[in-house]
Amino acid sequence: MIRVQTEDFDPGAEIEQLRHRNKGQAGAVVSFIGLVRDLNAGDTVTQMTLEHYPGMTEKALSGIELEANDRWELTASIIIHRVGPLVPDDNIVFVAVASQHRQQAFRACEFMIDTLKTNAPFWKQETLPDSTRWVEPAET
Amino acid sequence: MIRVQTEDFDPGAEIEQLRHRNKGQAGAVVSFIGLVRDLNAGDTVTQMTLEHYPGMTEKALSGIELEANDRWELTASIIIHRVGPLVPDDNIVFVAVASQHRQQAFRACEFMIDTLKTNAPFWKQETLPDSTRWVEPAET
Amino acid sequence: MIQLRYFASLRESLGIGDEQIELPEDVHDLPGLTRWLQGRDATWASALANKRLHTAINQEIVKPDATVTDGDEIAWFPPVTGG
Amino acid sequence: MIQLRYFASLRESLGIGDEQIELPEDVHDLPGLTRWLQGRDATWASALANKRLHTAINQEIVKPDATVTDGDEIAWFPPVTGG
Repeated sequence: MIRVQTEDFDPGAEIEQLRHRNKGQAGAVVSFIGLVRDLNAGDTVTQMTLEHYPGMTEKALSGIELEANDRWELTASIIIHRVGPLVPDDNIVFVAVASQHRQQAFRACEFMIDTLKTNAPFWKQETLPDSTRWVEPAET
Repeated sequence: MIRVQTEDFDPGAEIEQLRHRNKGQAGAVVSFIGLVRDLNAGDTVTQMTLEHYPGMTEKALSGIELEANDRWELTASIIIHRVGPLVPDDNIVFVAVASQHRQQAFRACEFMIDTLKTNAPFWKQETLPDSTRWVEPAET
Repeated sequence: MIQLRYFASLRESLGIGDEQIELPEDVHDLPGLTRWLQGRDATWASALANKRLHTAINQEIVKPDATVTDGDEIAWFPPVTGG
Repeated sequence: MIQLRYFASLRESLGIGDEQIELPEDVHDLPGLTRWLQGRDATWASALANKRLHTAINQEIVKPDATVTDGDEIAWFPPVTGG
């Protein structure tokens, strides 16, 4: 399941739904939440705006989810990504998977967020106290 | 933070507390939930009982958390493990970490659950339709 | 007609997010289309000269020498930074 | 006095979870204590002969040849299966 939305999401509620989609089958649920940090490259960030490419975004996220489900045995998975204006400590992205085995769950969840970060058409613009700037891809 | 308890836990509430412990600093929260499966080694499991070694359990979990915080830069971490009788789909264990960097969060979270599974004094007894048996360590 | 889209810092540089144009007669591929757009003025010439730009046709990432066909949706954008 | 603890399948085999005993006079290490307990009867001899058992002294996992001292808490248990 994938969602792109301006409104916030509730990780607890999403995990609850995910684990009940295949009741009794999943032994492991791994989730990742990406948050807006109040500092980036040494500068105070007061706001962040997420731009995306409507249409292509949904295709890219669906493709990532499909590939993860091909590569690992998952009983359920979800990607949620917010767009629009956000402030520090806000949720940006949520990726969660359920699997019979924890190694598969960890691998799949990390694959999904890693691939999203390099392949999905989102762009972050940071508002600093005196200016705005587009975020450059992280070296990680 | 570590907790050993018979009562259930709420992953959403735990994640909420974890992420606010260092507001604005963490860019990534990774969590793992271990659940009771309704099938193990091909047999239907109707109930599971978790035995532990009170005192040593808390020492072991604190040691695991401390080592993870030594090895990775975490802004917060938590381990919760349930004991006593459980049924399929129940939560067994919760491990979550917050970090500035997602790779560190994934590595630390997986290290903590892997180490817990091999080093913390918990034992699972499964109730099958006609018998009970002690779970053998997984080969994984 | 082809649909053109520009995102993020490129959109800001160009001052436009999307437009529809007739496919120019002598344009058959992405390098040709990019050169044609760069012919508009110095701003376009400079903005589209950025070697780090990615391109999608019909919402799929494509190689720099991809073919362009009437009816296509073509997008240029800087490296993505989501997640 | 020493405190002895047995867990999980071992506890079930022995029919006892914990006990306090005087440290036997000629026992100074874990192998000695284990042999002394195995001397109780065939059930103890067999249950403690399991090579897969782990041992903790004062709630820390120890090597099979660890020293035993008066006042210690000594635990035997099968491989752990939590998480």
